[in-house]
Amino acid sequence: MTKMTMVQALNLALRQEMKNDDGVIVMGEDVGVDGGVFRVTDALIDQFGEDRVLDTPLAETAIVGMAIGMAVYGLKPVCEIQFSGFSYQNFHQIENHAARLRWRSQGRFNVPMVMRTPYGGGVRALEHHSESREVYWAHTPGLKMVIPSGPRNARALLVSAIRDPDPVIFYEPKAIYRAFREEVPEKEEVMPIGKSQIVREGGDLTMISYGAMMRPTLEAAAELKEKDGVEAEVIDLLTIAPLDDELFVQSVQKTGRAVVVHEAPRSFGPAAEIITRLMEKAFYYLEVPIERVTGFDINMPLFSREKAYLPDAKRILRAANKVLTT
Amino acid sequence: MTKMTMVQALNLALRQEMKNDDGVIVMGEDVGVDGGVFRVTDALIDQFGEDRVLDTPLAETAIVGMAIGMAVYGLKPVCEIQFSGFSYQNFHQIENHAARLRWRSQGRFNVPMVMRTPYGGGVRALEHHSESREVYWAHTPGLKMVIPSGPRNARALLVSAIRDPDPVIFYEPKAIYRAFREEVPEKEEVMPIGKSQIVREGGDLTMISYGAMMRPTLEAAAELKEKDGVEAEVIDLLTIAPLDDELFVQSVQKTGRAVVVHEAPRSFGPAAEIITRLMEKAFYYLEVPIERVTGFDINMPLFSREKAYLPDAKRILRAANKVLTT
Amino acid sequence: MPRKEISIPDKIEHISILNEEGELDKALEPDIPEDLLLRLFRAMLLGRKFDERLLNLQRQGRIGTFAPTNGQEAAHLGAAAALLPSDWFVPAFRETAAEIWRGRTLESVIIYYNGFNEGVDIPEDSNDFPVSVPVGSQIIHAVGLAWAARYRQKDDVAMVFFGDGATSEGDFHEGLNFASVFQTPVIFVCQNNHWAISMPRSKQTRSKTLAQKALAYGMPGIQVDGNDILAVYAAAQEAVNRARSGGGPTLIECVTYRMAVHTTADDPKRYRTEEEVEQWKKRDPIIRFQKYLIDKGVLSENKIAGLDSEVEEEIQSAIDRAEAHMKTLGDPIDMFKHTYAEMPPFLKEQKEAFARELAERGEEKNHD
Amino acid sequence: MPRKEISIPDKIEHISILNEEGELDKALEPDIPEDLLLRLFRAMLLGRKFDERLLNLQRQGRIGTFAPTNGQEAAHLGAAAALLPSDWFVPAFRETAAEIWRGRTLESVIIYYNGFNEGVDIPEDSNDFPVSVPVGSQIIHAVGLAWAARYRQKDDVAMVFFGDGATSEGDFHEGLNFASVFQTPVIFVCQNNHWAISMPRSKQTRSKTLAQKALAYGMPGIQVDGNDILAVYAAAQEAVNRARSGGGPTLIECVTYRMAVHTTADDPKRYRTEEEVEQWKKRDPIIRFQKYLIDKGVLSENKIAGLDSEVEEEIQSAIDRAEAHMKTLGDPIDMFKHTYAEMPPFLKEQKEAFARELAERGEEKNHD
Ligand SMILES: Cc1ncc(C[n+]2csc(CCOP(=O)(O)OP(=O)(O)O)c2C)c(N)n1
Ligand SMILES: Cc1ncc(C[n+]2csc(CCOP(=O)(O)OP(=O)(O)O)c2C)c(N)n1
Ligand SMILES: [Mg+2]
Ligand SMILES: [Mg+2]
Repeated sequence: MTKMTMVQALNLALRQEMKNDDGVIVMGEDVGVDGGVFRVTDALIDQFGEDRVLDTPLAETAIVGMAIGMAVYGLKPVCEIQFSGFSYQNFHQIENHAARLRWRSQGRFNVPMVMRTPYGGGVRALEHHSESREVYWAHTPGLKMVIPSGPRNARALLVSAIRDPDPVIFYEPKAIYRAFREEVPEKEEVMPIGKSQIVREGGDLTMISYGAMMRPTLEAAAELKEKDGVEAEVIDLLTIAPLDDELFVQSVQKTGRAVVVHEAPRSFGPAAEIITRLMEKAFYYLEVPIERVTGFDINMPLFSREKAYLPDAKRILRAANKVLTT
Repeated sequence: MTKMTMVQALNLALRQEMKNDDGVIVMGEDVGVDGGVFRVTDALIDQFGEDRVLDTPLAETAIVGMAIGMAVYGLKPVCEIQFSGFSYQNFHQIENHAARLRWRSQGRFNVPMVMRTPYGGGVRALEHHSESREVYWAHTPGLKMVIPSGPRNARALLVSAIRDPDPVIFYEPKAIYRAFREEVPEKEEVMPIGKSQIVREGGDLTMISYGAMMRPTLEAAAELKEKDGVEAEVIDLLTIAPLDDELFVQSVQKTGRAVVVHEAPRSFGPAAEIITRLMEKAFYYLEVPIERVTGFDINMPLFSREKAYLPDAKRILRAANKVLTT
Repeated sequence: MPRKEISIPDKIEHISILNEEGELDKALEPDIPEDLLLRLFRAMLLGRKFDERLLNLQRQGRIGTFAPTNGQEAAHLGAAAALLPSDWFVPAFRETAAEIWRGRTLESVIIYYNGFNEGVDIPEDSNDFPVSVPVGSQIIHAVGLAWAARYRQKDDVAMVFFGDGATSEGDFHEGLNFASVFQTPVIFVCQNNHWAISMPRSKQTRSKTLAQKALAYGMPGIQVDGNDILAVYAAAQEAVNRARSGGGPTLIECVTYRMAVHTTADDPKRYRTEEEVEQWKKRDPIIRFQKYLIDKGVLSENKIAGLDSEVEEEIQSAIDRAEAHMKTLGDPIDMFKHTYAEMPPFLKEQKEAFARELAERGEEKNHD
Repeated sequence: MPRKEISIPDKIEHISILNEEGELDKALEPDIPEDLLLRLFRAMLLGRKFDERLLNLQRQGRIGTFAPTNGQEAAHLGAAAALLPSDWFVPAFRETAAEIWRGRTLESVIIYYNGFNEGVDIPEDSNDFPVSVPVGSQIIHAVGLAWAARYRQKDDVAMVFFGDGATSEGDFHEGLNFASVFQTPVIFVCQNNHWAISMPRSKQTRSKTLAQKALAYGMPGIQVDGNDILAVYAAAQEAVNRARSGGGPTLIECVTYRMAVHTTADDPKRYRTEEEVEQWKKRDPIIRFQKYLIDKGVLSENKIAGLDSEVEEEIQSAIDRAEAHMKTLGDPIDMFKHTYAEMPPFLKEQKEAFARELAERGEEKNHD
């Protein structure tokens, strides 16, 4: 196994899937010659040529719309939207078509495409480069929405997303593109879409998060143990839609206490759905109200204040302590 | 007072605001000569001329984008998107600009525009004409999102939306465009954005809804009273964002039981936020889990099955009874 | 280095072969086998009569809203006739005669316009898309299909339809640009029927023609008399051949007219005059083509009468079959189908809850 | 009625006035007062030196990512110089010299690129938009502004900037179409710098020029040598006059070159050759303009040296002021400002919770 960053691991996933299946086509702005602005598609064009790695004109609607046509034909396009802040340009193609063509054609066609896009704060980028708006996709019937939290699961989930017969929105937490390395096996590895994971076991409190927020969440969990001997169970959602509520419901049935963490704005955010599922399925086990630690209901500030905006271990700890002490 | 349909009441609001303020400009596809496909803008062009009522080319992005420019200049554009299913075409203009220009210009500019659009099922329309996706807007910081439930409040809220210094997404429940009439005073009437209303008082159960779903919700409430003597308190949200949680929190603190009703898909839907606010602010008052009665997580079926899809009084009653008897 | 005019390689041409009187420009007459001519005529007739019948059904409340095609038969049929069955056909929503030409059954149209998803019933061996309601959004799909065909070394082309209004959408622009940049084998057929609901073509854009929008993409653009099926066929044939042989995309503007309402929810009296409509009655594509065929000796009054009743019978029996079939389409629970390849757990829960509700409520909560 | 070519009313012209050698086409020389010529030269110099200095600061980690303008000064300054102060100026993100020309302070640029929202600091009497990052999205705003100006019977025009890449976006298409349909007084200035990050102009679209895209809207389009400030100014002046006098919009393509990186996060070595960049060094807009001004006798080597150090001082003191000012921009809680005219209750709760958190945590949770 080699230690890889998430960028390298994603590149490996693409490379291997392109090799396995000549229907896999990578497309987007600057994904070819330039290798992607974050280098996720680095050197794919050298190995697979211009016909498998398409540098497209600057038009998100057409990137996604063309991918829909290719996918219906039977190819497996993986299109990159350079930043999630520019995926709203193609929102209608996803809502009007990608999410519906299977249903609208009564199963005759399907859209096995992936829309990859970096999201979230933490890299001191320009405006529109740091938002987290996974709800737009997660609320849209017909879509799947996946968010990895580290190199290894990023690679395995991207492979699954490419093979999935339905359209998958694949949000890549850019804050951890290069923040750390993990062992990633050269040998093929897949992970099921629609399944979350317990990444730390514990019986005192359940912490639910995903993406780049897993790191501060785990930090907080470690500190809870260290300082107070509290055993937090930490769940990494991995898939946002369809949401795997079984695992976190079971966990909260055991702990009775929960904190949900995300960087997306709070109101109508992902935590609301998670908390509501817990209300529906674990109400009688809840000892105290569930806390959510989230971005605020404001535009993501420019980067000098992004750390202040983003949840960090301390903010998560405050919430955990509240849940533990009330 | 005259009895009016919602279409007539909205027309009255536009007419009066256009008269009051020559900065109010109505624009969109077929809003002029044709008077709007639902006739909400009927005959405005006769009274105010082509310069105040713009029939635009067929391009949602440009309609909204142009309105943004007009609003920054100081006008008050009210643009119509013919069906909410085509507002995703202009989603990026709203997200990238309308919702942000105040913040992005540090308060130097603001965007006092309204985007009106009919939404929801119930009129046996074609595909893409019946969805409810209020969450897309409600989750976006910087926007306000209003949904009236009858002619009178539609008129008063539209006037407030036009006068609001910030962009307002105004969803019009097309199922009740002409379904019933109400007395609407000729004299100006406004209602505050950001305030919900108790439309039926009761102490046994809180029912929270908005838009076209108010009717089946009130029907269910009436039947609860009639059949079982149950006093349901019914709340009409009216504004979805910013959400007025004070009223429904108070109500549930009194009743301990709640049902939330909407036609939008369930997962990551509006009910999730409402339920989460209740979790945060009324947890210790809750006797039983809150129920949500919603659309399903599927595409809105074509019209032969739309009644089956949409929540109705019976489905709401089932949920209410569950909440009352557990 | 004075101000100099830049010469643009692509020119915009106009083709007309059969004029309003049905007179032929011999020099341009395409070489179409008699059999195909007759099939096209029958398809136009069927399209027209079916459309009229649908309007009746709608007025009787026996179907829901739909978009009539009356007057535009030559435009969409002439273009579709230039395709091979294996080519990709991507309609907007006003190409019913061409959909039927390609193999869609009349009953599926009726079922669809009755609000049943089952009205989309695309055979496994068909490459036809279902109608697309969001204006202009389907254009780019054809580019993706065509790209994929070329990638798979198939010589399939894709043909996509849209209206004059659609040319204002960003999707039109992005789609045509991609097609030209990637030189995909795709034919863009714009049915310029002069109206986008209440918006006349003249206010939709200030360009003199829609065809010239091709110049923005360095793509050939051509305008044809869209009520002249020979002209449409000739232009489409040329574009299809160019595309199939690797010559890239073409934009074809078919100048035609929407004789009827936009949809059955529309009242054109609010925005256009009877005189304008009358003008266009004279340009009826069927009458013109019929005269040509009679002049050519492939059609007779007798034969026409025969076709008339044949087509009417076909329509009637389709209506009967559709109505019978719809009686079997009872189960509202079917709306949960086809959202994903495999139903995720939470959706299963919803479906089961709905099934319990249905059981409790009996027949009453059923489809309309 | 044979196939006939359709003649299109608008023609696409090219203007060049000062060639690469700085030689003048006397016939086309615009009549610019000496004072304005000198101010423009100084602005170009300031733009260039400020850009170079920003690059240094960025490499030292003293500012974040930014988009250099090096080589494009003539294109955006020449266009902006044709505006009145009261006109509307709508930039993309690569018009810094023009923003400064219009009155933006150097320190606000530095503060902005340091990730402080406070770097947007538009004076009350200015009609300048903040930079717009989503490519092409700002185009249509200018159309709305221009429409509103005309509606208010002001003779303000709006000028909007964007790159070659932006012409592929749907927003470009919809914006230009609306402008033409409504005949709004707006000038579309495309800085065709040959690259959209790694995508060369030649692959962005197959049209021979970007200017000819105007033909799709029945709008005048013109291509100018964008490294020739006289040509840009002349074209912009003409377009501004046309717009102001009710003649509607114009598309101007300024052919220029992005000499530096796309942004400081970019590595152009991955996609373009040094030779190409070298070619364009010879076409430097400042050198060319300088030669013209010297030839004309309004500039001397001496004066240039004086301007050089004046400009450098101006930049240094702006940096000092910016750095001092940023020390006062401590409070992260300010991020709650300006979301709405009035803060809604739930947001107030969030802000108060954040304030409590800050208080608890002391200085530690502060801005970077
Ligand atoms: C994106 C979008 N916007 C608006 C509509 C509503 N609408 C349906 S058809 C139509 C006019 C279409 O005009 P055109 O493209 O000329 O086609 P035609 O109806 O004339 O065939 C409009 C505005 C829609 N379906 N999709
Ligand atoms: C809608 C959108 N898509 C993608 C991006 C990422 N991006 C920023 S600049 C750029 C290239 C812009 O090229 P061009 O329009 O030629 O302007 P230039 O950078 O050359 O000035 C891209 C792809 C963006 N900012 N907005
Ligand atoms: Mg039309
Ligand atoms: Mg460029």
